[in-house]
Amino acid sequence: MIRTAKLVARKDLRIELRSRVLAWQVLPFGVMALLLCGLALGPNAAGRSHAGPGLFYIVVTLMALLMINRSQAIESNKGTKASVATLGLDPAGVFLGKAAALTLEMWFASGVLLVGTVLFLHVDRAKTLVATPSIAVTIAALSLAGTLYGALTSSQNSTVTLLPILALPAFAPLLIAGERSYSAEVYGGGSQVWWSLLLIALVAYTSIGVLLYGVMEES
Amino acid sequence: MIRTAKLVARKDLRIELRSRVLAWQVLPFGVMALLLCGLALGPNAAGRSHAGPGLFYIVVTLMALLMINRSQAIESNKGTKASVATLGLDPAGVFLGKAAALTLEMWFASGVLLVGTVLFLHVDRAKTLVATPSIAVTIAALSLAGTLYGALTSSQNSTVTLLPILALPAFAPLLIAGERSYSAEVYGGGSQVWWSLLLIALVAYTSIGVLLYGVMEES
Amino acid sequence: MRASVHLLDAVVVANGFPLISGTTLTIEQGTVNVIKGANGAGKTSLLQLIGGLLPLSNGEGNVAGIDLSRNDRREVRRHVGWLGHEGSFYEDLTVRENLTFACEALSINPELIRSALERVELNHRIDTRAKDLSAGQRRRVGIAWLLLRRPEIWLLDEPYASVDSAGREFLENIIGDAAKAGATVILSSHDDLKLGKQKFRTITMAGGRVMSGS
Amino acid sequence: MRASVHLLDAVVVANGFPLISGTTLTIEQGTVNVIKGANGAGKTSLLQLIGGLLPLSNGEGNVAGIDLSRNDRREVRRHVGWLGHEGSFYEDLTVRENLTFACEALSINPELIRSALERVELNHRIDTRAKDLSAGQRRRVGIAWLLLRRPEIWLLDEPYASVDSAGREFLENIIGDAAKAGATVILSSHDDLKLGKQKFRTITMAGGRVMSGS
Amino acid sequence: MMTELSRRALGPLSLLLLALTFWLGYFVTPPDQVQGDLVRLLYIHPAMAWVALYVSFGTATVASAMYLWPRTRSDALDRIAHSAMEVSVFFIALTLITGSIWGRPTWGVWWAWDARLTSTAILGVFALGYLALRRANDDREVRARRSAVFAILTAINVPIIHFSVIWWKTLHQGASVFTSNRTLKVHGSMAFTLLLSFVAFTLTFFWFLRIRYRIEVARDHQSHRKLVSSIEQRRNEVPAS
Ligand code: HEM
Ligand SMILES: Nc1ncnc2c1ncn2[C@@H]1O[C@H](COP(=O)(O)OP(=O)(O)OP(=O)(O)O)[C@@H](O)[C@H]1O
Ligand SMILES: Nc1ncnc2c1ncn2[C@@H]1O[C@H](COP(=O)(O)OP(=O)(O)OP(=O)(O)O)[C@@H](O)[C@H]1O
Ligand SMILES: [Mg+2]
Ligand SMILES: [Mg+2]
Repeated sequence: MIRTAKLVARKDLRIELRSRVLAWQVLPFGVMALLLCGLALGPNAAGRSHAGPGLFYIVVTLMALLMINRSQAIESNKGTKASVATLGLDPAGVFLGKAAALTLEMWFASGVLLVGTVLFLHVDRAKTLVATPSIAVTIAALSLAGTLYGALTSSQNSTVTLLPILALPAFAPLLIAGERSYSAEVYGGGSQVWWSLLLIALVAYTSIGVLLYGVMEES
Repeated sequence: MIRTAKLVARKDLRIELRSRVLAWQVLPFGVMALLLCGLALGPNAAGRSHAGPGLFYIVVTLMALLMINRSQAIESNKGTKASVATLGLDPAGVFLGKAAALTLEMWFASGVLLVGTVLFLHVDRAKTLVATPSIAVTIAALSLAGTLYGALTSSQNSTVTLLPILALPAFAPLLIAGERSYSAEVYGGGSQVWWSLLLIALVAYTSIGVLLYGVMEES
Repeated sequence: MRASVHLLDAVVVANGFPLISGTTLTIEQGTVNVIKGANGAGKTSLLQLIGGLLPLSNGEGNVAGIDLSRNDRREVRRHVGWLGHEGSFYEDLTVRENLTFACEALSINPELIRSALERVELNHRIDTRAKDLSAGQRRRVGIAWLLLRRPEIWLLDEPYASVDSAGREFLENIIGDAAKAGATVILSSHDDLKLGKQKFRTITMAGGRVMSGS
Repeated sequence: MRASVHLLDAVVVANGFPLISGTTLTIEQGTVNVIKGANGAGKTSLLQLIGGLLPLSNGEGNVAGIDLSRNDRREVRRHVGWLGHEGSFYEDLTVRENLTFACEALSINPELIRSALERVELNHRIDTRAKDLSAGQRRRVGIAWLLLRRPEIWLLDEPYASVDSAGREFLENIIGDAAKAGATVILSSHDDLKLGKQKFRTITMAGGRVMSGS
Repeated sequence: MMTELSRRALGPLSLLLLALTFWLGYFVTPPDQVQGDLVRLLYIHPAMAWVALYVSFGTATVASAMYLWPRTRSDALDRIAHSAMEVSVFFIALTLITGSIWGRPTWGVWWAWDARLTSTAILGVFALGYLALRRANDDREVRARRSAVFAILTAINVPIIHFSVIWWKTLHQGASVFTSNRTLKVHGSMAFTLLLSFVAFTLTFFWFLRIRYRIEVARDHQSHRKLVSSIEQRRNEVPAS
């Protein structure tokens, strides 16, 4: 399982490095979306309100949706599907590998986005630094869940549009937990419950993925 | 030109009716995203603040991005491209047709979304009704611009991720104008300047599209 | 006879790779031409160049009287019919809807669709979406469209691949008819063709250029 | 001889259309089998059913000792090698990277890749991305992979289409070698095959079922 | 001869004027009563912004429009547009950085939702988008056409964005906490230095543009040489039978 996971993760990261979709397309989109959200809130509210963490997570979600799409698009070519299917890869390994690659990519992306959040939305820098563990865990959970939902929706052509509706309800609690614990670091408040929620989600999605990814993969 | 436009628009709408991507996938996503944005703002703030119009437009933008992708994905199949190319369709007509189909679809979608905005975000119903002309014009401008940017990014596989970064900066002023004039109807304020900005954008995008769509289409 | 295609030292480059590496070729109107060559020799690329589907990087080209280097590729495309590997038109539309769309685009009477489909023996799948067709059926839709369109220049990329023996037979007839009606047919193939009594010229390619055209 | 494939009244339905309409077939291990039939007869579907790429809707099926109706399709896939129309593996990776990935997945020594590519005469394009290959070159990558993989059951969907004459020759040799080594080869084709001295059985399909298998 | 001379002089002259600007800015002009030495940013920031937005976007737009016009189409114009956009990204980054450095002590924050700042950022994304679009297209001609169209689209967007952001700002109820008083009293040596900085940075822009353009030409030459040899190689591919 671990061997397969490594193999798949390496392959996904290599394809990403080759195509630079994250660096050149998704990341600038994220920064832009952050600016837009600031715009939508109105010029004054954006800076003053405590919306920073929330907006950060909205944008992370949007970027995650794009990256999940990309992660599944790699696999969904008709010829690719058939030939990879006959490799008989361990589905649990595939799941872990794809989720790991996605997590790494999203960590990188959200690192850049955090800088944007601190600069544009005036969230405290030092406190944001303290919040990074919770952010990292939230993003790992999002990536795990996203990989699962990505596989669910990876039929032929409808991925792009079907994914969001399925994934968003599942993302919602993660987003709330992530946002709450980030906000708690920055503006005060308890974050214990949110941490436990995140960890439970992490464990739950990992085990569900390991157990059930194979069932979904069946074309 | 008009004949081609009609033909293309009819074809796009028929494919949409056949696949129901809008009704079953994009629309639920929009409603879902509206709820999420409400959540991110915090349970009480969403209702009280004046964020309704802004959130409405953020969600409209996201849906527009998905629909533009879809509109281009229809054309970007390798075999489709070659065989449609040999039809020698008038590019200006293709542009107008695709933009018209997209506008109709987005009008429908934003109609549903407006109901959601009124219900979930407590924006005044009657005043929203008064704002519909400005919303309709904004969405037409978004669709025209989106069709152009969609064609720009319709290479092989990178559409999904390249489109947002190219289109969002151009959408930004339209969104501001739309949001401001909607807000002006609901919360008071002048909307004349915004109207003129929207109309200028509408004319500018239409003429650029008619003139330059052919240049981009060249594969 | 009027030259339908004329290339002079034509070069086509994609990603820095020379698909066509400087080739000279003249094809006369109303002839049938079969391009042969090893895999990767550049047959598909040559057809795409002639059809205005690939840009000329260097050299000169003239198709149906239109200069390829002057970027009039859209103009060229109006004169050619294309049958490629990947099937034609829109995957989500049915065979009938696809052909109707194409007919309306070129002001062809849509009532001819039925008879064209009959000729390629696909009438029973007329209401099937293109994506549900089998490999050979996709080809047949493409052929039906060529029948309706009657282009000046027919570009067929391995038309015989995936087509069954009955299909090959009527394809031969169709090609013969087209040539007789004055159209120029250029096709690539790995098979030894027996185009009936139809005379044809064999063009051999290797390394991105035409080696001989006897 | 052990039966490698056994189908009994097998039915496969997609979108309400019966791709396979109840067919019975036994294929023995170590044989070469050529499926023939008109376009839309169900050849591709039959191969996909045997390879575990399509689910059995009705009837019974057993491939390499594994029951198809018990949803062990992943198990089946481990035993088959597939060569389809659409090329193999990842379009953004090079030929070498693709084959390395596949080799590592199945713990095959990646150093064999070079010699496999040599056999299919594709060494000069080893660092080309899969999406830039020509139609025949894609096929060759797929064949190289089968050579590396040495599966128990070879499923080849029109392997001769788009392959040049040199390619057809080595393909024949490869198929012969595989059969000799005990593998079962099932291929579909519209061409009249001359598989050298290799004995083969012709299976004729029509209307989604096997008509005769002499 | 004259053009040759001006070509050679461009680099040294830009450096000289830059040095002069810095010297005047640092040592000659007086510090401000309110802003102190921070005011010295006045001699680099506005000029950088001017170059980043107007000079480079202007150059790229004109070059792109001329590329699209069939009569004036040439690869050189495509290269100029590309180079100008790349240099623009560099200057936009500098503008944002110097602006932020200025903003931190004067406004207390690195970034404010001010009209000009917002529009600068949006234009920065446009420039990045332009470069991303170029990367996404392999085919030379398609790339040139598409990026030219994109540059034109950007050009019509510049005024739209400009006005929308200004109106957005001014029409919004409530005064911004971050409003800065940008009307500095400028006279004497300061005015001269300010003017000089504009000239210096504009020249620097064209100097950079030329360097960038020549790199691009060299790259094209190199790829042309490579192409010639790969054509040769391809022609000698012999059928293996
Ligand atoms: C990240 C922050 C900033 C950005 C993106 C930015 C951007 C710009 C831009 C685009 C211009 C226009 C150049 C022109 O119209 O010629 C400009 C001019 C100028 N900026 Fe900034 N700026 C920033 C921060 C600041 C700060 C903090 C100050 C001083 C308190 C400042 C003072 C000026 C002045 C004095 C000018 C020239 C006069 C004028 O046109 O108003 N800027 N800046
Ligand atoms: N998803 C689907 N939905 C409906 N019908 C389908 C679907 N897939 C295939 N078919 C139909 O099933 C029939 C068999 O298809 P199949 O691809 O197996 O034929 P084939 O024998 O391989 O033909 P060819 O020689 O053209 O490749 C065809 O008539 C095709 O139209
Ligand atoms: N986009 C591309 N980038 C780089 N190389 C390419 C690209 N497209 C094709 N090639 C290469 O160009 C050569 C010619 O391709 P082409 O498709 O014209 O060959 P062909 O003669 O049609 O071959 P086949 O018989 O296999 O169909 C091949 O070696 C292929 O690898
Ligand atoms: Mg080919
Ligand atoms: Mg088939």
